Amino acid sequence: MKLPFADRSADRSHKKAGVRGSARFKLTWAIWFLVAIHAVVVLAGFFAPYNYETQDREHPYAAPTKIHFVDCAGKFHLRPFVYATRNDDGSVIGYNEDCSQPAKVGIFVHGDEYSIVGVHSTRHLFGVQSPASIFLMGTDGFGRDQFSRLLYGGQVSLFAGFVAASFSALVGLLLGGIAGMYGGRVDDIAMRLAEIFITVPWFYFLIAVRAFLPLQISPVVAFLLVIAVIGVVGWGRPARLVRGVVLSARERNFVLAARGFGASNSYLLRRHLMPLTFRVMLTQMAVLIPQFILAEVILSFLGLGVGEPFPSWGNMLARAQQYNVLVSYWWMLLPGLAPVPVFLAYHSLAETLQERIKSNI
Amino acid sequence: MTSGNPGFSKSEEFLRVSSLSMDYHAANGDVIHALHNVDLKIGAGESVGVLGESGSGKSSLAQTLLHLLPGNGQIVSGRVDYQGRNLAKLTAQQLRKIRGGEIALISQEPALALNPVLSLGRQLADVLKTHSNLSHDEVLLRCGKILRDVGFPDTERVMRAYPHELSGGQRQRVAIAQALICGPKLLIADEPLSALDTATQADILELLQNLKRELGLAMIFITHNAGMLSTLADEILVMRNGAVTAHGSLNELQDSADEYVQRVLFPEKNLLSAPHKTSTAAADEKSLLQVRNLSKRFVQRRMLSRKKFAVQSLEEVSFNLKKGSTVAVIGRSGSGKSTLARCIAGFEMPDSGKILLEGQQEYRQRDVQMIFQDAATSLNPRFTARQIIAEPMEIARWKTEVDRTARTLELMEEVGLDAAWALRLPVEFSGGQRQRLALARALAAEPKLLILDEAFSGFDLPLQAQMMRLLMELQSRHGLTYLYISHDLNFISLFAEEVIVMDAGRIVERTVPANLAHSAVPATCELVEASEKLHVPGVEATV
Amino acid sequence: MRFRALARIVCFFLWCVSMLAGAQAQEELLRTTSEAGNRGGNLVIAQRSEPRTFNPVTAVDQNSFGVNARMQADLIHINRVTQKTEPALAKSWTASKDGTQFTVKLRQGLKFSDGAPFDADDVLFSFKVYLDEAVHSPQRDLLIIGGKPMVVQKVDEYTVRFIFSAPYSAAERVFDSLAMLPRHLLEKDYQEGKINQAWALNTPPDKIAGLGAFRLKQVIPGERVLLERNPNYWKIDAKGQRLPYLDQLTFVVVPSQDAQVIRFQAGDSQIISGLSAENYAVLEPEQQTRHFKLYDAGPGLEYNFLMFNLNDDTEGRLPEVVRKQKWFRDVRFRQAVSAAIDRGAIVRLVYRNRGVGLATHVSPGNRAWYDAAVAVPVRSLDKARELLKTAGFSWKDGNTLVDSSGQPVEFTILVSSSNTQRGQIATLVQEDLKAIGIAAHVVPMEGRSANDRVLNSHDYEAIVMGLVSGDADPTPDMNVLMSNAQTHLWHLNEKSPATPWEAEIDQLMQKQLVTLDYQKRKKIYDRVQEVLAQQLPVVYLASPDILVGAQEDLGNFRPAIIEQYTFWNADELFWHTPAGRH
Amino acid sequence: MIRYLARRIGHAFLLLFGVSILLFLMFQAAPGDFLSEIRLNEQISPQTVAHLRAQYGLDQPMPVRYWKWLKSTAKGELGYSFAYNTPAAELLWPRARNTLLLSVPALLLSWLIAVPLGVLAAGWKGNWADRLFSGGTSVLLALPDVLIALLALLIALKTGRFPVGGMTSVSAQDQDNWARLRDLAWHMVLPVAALVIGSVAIILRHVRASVREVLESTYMRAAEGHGLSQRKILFGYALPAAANPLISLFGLSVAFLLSVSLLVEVVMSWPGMGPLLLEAILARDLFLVIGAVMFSTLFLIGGNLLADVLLYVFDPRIRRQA
Repeated sequence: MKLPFADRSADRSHKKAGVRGSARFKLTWAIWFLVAIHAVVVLAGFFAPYNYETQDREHPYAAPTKIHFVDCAGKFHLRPFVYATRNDDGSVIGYNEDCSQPAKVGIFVHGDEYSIVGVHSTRHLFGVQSPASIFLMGTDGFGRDQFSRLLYGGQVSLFAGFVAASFSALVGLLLGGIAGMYGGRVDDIAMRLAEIFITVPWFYFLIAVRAFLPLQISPVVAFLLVIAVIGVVGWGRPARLVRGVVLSARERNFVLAARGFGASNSYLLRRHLMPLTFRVMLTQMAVLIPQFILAEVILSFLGLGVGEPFPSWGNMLARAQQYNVLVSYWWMLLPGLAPVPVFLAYHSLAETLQERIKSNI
Repeated sequence: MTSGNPGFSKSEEFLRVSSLSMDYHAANGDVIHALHNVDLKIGAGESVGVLGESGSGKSSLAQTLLHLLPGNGQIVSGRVDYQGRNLAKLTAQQLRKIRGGEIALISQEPALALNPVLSLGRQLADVLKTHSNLSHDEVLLRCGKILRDVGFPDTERVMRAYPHELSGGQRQRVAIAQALICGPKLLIADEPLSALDTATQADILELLQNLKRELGLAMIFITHNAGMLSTLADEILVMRNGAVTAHGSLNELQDSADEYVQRVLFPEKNLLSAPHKTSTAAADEKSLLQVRNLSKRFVQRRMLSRKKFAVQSLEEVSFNLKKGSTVAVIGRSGSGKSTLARCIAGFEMPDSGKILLEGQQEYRQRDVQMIFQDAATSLNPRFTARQIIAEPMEIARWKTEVDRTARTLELMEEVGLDAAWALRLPVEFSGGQRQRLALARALAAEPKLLILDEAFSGFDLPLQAQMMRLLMELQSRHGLTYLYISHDLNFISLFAEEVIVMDAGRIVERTVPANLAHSAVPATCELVEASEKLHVPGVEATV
Repeated sequence: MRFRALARIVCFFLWCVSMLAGAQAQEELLRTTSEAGNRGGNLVIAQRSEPRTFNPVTAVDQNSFGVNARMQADLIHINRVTQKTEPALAKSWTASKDGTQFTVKLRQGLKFSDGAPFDADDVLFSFKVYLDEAVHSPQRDLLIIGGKPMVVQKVDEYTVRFIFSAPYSAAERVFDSLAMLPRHLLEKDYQEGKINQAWALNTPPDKIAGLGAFRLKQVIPGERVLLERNPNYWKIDAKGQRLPYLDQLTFVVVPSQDAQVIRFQAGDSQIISGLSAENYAVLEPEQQTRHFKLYDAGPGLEYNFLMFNLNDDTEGRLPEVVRKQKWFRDVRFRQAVSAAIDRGAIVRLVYRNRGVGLATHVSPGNRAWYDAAVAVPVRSLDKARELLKTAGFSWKDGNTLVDSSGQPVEFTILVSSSNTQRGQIATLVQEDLKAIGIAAHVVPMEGRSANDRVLNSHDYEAIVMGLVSGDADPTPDMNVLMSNAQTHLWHLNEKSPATPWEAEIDQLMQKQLVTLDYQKRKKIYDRVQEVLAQQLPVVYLASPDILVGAQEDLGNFRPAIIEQYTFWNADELFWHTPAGRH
Repeated sequence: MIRYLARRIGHAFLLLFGVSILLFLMFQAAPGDFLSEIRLNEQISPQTVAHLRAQYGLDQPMPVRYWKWLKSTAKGELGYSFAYNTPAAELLWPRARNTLLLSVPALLLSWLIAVPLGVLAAGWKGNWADRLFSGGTSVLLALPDVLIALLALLIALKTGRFPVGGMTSVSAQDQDNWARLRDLAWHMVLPVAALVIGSVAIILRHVRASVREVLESTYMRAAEGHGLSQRKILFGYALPAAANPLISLFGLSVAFLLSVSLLVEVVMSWPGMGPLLLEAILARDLFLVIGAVMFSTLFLIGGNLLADVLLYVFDPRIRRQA
């Protein structure tokens, strides 16, 4: 498993850069957007009209439901509504609206049961009465609502990106910190090891890990473990970065000064060097998270992603990457757009953080 | 320049700044008024000195004149007219014609003003090519000439060289050549000497004086050292907090009653009134520090090469330091004085020789504290002032948290910092205040010896004087011992009672400051001569 | 009968040839009955990967088989469409009354593609190689009948006798796809013990020869393999033209299934097989505009099933599995699961109605042996609940199935992540089982890891799997159905039949092996299917149709449900118009 | 210089050694082996499988197999592929060549696009073009490589102007060299484009960041003060100064591009190492996998060495030290 490189060294910088007011705005925007998106995803049960595994076997590959204001008779309604659809022509897919069965789009309606941190509820932000259904982004081959799955899928994908990035960052921080601090042979060994870890394709390893996990654990947990493993073995790049920062920080005068007060190595690591790398690592995280979200797509393509029936952005997109889906059901590609705003937010977060580091040093 | 306003042809007054105000927008949303209603007029061949403490808006003025503001700067009001044309109204294209072509700028740090990866010849030629359409050969010819003018005998070599291969002074010469190569009518020199060592400063100053005389340049010379302006400036502007507080010739200003003007003109006055410690120094003749035959050489291995070569840094250095005294170690950069300091402070292991503190070879490292040149890098940017000062006590596990905080506040008061600022981060302090913080931290370790490693060389003279005064006060109060390392002689006679001159890793002279001027040792003479050229106070006072 | 008719044609032909060729060694050619076509042209076939080897002795994968079978010929061949045997290199054969002796007459005067003559010595050599234990040819297992290797004797230059240690009902079918090797090229390698390394991809084409319709022309590694017509091929058409029609056969490597479809659409490859129903639906509307035709050859021999782990955990490593086997071993539980599964939905959603639900492993595609009397179960939750109730299960908290000891019924369904369709089946099964209160969890796993669990560690609870019958004959299925068989997947290493019905199946399968009469055999096999549908050692689910396509210009294109679905009769394929001959 | 080279080669060997050992260990850990697929074939007996296993050496302990592999590698074979029964190196050479044929132009093209565009973008700070740039690169980064390759194929199919995958046409092989070269180039267009689209965004962002950092430095302000034109400042002054980290990135991008090309090759049926490696991984064809990884590691090392040489050429600070 190779991940795109992330070697922006943030430690090179000379002067306080003119950080503009807009940077602050960008940062606030990015953070709020990310908070909002994570909130929606965590509360997916409420925002999604259906459960992620509810199959509507009469409606596989249904296109996004049309939301009407004008009915078949040409009358205008203030409140939006949808028509129930039927498969008339005997082919497996291809639906017609049934003008005799309108259903108003309701707010705070009852539907599938869900639970958010132990609280059970059946109330959804919006929905329609059966037999009509509302599929904002159409359905997949099992007739499952893509929009609902997208929201639930975010739980896996965003979390996975975060978990993997944290693990990489953490291990990288530790090993890179030690390498930078002690230098010499330790440094040499750690960096050679990092090189090896960067080079090896982790596919086998992931297969092995996945295969060794007990069957009984849920696919989501299993997947998160796999992702964590990727994170752990992905320590090479962050470690190199941290090492660089520590190496240069070790020569900084305030570290020297602390030595002058008789500080021990561990004190220096704990009080001066690690906090210094912390922010660099934070930036690195903002760079890594999107990469790991994307890595999940590749994993799903290779069949190592999160298992059915659980949705993730990766496995939804992996499905849309099949030729027949791509040419026949354009709405299956919609989940592919979901990461874009998230990426944008993370990227601007990383960028502004980077600038802050520069202006602070 | 035919596109100017034909109605306006007062050629004599070719640069006019009228009530110029400029703001910076800081990242945290604050607005800083960097310039406030500045007026300035320069006629052809005239030169104006701009004098002021750091932060008084001198450099902002230089940048604003050429419309070279950083992204967060903004001209609020006023205008700059160059030969009757409002610079703000010019297109980017026209502005570029003026920059470098007619108004040239020499900026502060020569090391950073040249592109590190391009050859000097190219950087020089590019400026000329931009502003003229000379043939390649002519360009080379002109480059060679200007390099000779700024004092390079071997122009060929310089043209091929890269910035890192030259010394700081040489780089500044190239930067000057770059500014002059197009034959500008006005030269703006923004603290062109502050980052150089004294001897080089003197050289460059002489060069500028010659150029001014020979080329008849108009010049705006920005500095904090009034001594330099005596020969260079026809008129002096004194700036404070972005505004002009006084202007006139040097003589006129000397008689000014304004306390600020006096301070920037005669910073040494601050020291003359400092408390003296003769009593304590005399009382204790005991040696605090003994340095015996100290040698240290650095072995370097260059990348891509197997050759090793040694750089001799210290050779057989021996001296004693009396308790409660202040000894200055001076020398050009590279003379080994910093290595000496680092060896004593315990940051480097000497190859041979002994360092004894109170007769002990195994002294505690914390008994010798060092104040670094750049306070910004010696303070952890993420610590608050309180954390910074408390750190030595914390490491030593000195008493309780409460005691430590109390002591911290005490120390802050002692070095002249408001204890209310205890929770601020280093970035929120000015350069001088940061150095005070570093001082407070060093005092917290209760050192026996304090090494000041070029501790004030980045500061303007009034501030240097202020810091020295503080140190003298502390010394008289606590009987501290100072080892003051410096490349210049500023205020040395007022501050130190003994001077050690180093050159090429050896001590070449040891004397009292008063005798420096009569020294026969070449290295000493060079330093003294340079100081005299710069009219540095302190030395002047001894002569 | 058919055989006689063929023999007559051959005799007639022999006569013709002998008249023409005079005293020359008479070539006994085979005259085909299919439409006579035009010579010339090239046919491009896309494959997932290049052949691994040109060596028929070591080849194990379909990509190698597909190419090698075009260059090699067998004694007796199974017609992929009729699923019956027909003469190939063997002109005729006779079986002894007891079915243990089999005498084959070879066509005379045939030549390998390099011009060397073919006779009984080549046949003897080939069987020596295949049967040699040191060679480990995968084909060897087929040639062991009644526990002993067959004995091959040369009767004369063109007659060979095969002796089995026991009567063998499917004897003729054994010879299918068993390439007859050129002794003159391979004997040296064989004697030096290097037969396995012979005929690799980098072997020069002139060192490789066979009796097939084509011979090797060029290999471009990773890209394509080119075959050219074999001038010495032993078939002629009704008009007396020597086959094959095509000048060249090109196998291009297209690793991704989707890319194969796109290639076919673009006309870059001219036949496509193994289409998924979804890709079929994509191609369908373009048949007119892009001038190709799609075929639904009907259900193939692949059968997908839900299998419970019934292995004996002798070492006590898998307590969890053992606990759940209390359910799995109960036939009523398996029947209830079977009744709860909506096979119609699988066929509709996964196969887009291009497939069939199954009651047993025999799909309707196996025309000779499918027992239509065994009904495919229709989903009935009531029946499922009924069965579970009688087996002592009950429901708790509304809809959670619990066993007699109050444990909730919950298990994992393993599925290979490399097969999308099986993954989809598993998802549907999971949802279906939820309706009767069973919490099934799908665990996708990389193919070989999943296999490893089934075959070696036995650490799984249930799995959705698929197997492909090797032939339309019951005999190969013995390896799966016999309780002591090696591929008796749900209960490996079963020492003796654990239940009476298993004993019955063992007995029936043994019986069909030695019964030579088709009707009697069919009756026996019908009974096997009845028992399987009743006892459900595994829950049979569905069989996909074999979906293929070809340029409409291609003549004699007759897709089959046995492997190489589309180009098994490459020797007869031809281009109707010169435009098609690229 | 010699010492430096020797050290680099030493590191390279260490790297190859470490990678191969790790792969062996992982292979050992992953359940199933090359023969477990055959085991499902109902017509092949377990005895035969056992024999084959012995023949392939799969029954031997790992250290023995590793030692054998080392010996085979010393002979330049890199072990025998189970599936192909030939030395892995023989299979890999032509594939490696094809992969390079694809990734080298893609690498150059990516940089040729990314450098000017990234430098320009560095000058755009804060305006709409800058926002468009950020958005555009984020979209590109979010696009999975497989999707890009599939879309490229779809374009080829719909327009009919480009070949839908493969490296050469069947019809071109009998033509003269010139026609064959044209045919090859024509086949390269789409895969190279897919690779470029897949990799250019990340390079762009790095170029922009590096140049932007340099633009804030004093010497850039000074260059501006000398009245140099915007173009000269960006390309003549900022770019060379920002080159150092970018050149290191250039070395790294070799590895990145190789991993992208793996999937693109599979989808576009390019006969490179990608399809072979994927097939070998899934088939547990150990030596083929190790061989392929060794090759790509070599490319990676090559890329880094190239970066070192470029640094030496472009950065006077390093050059003069030598």
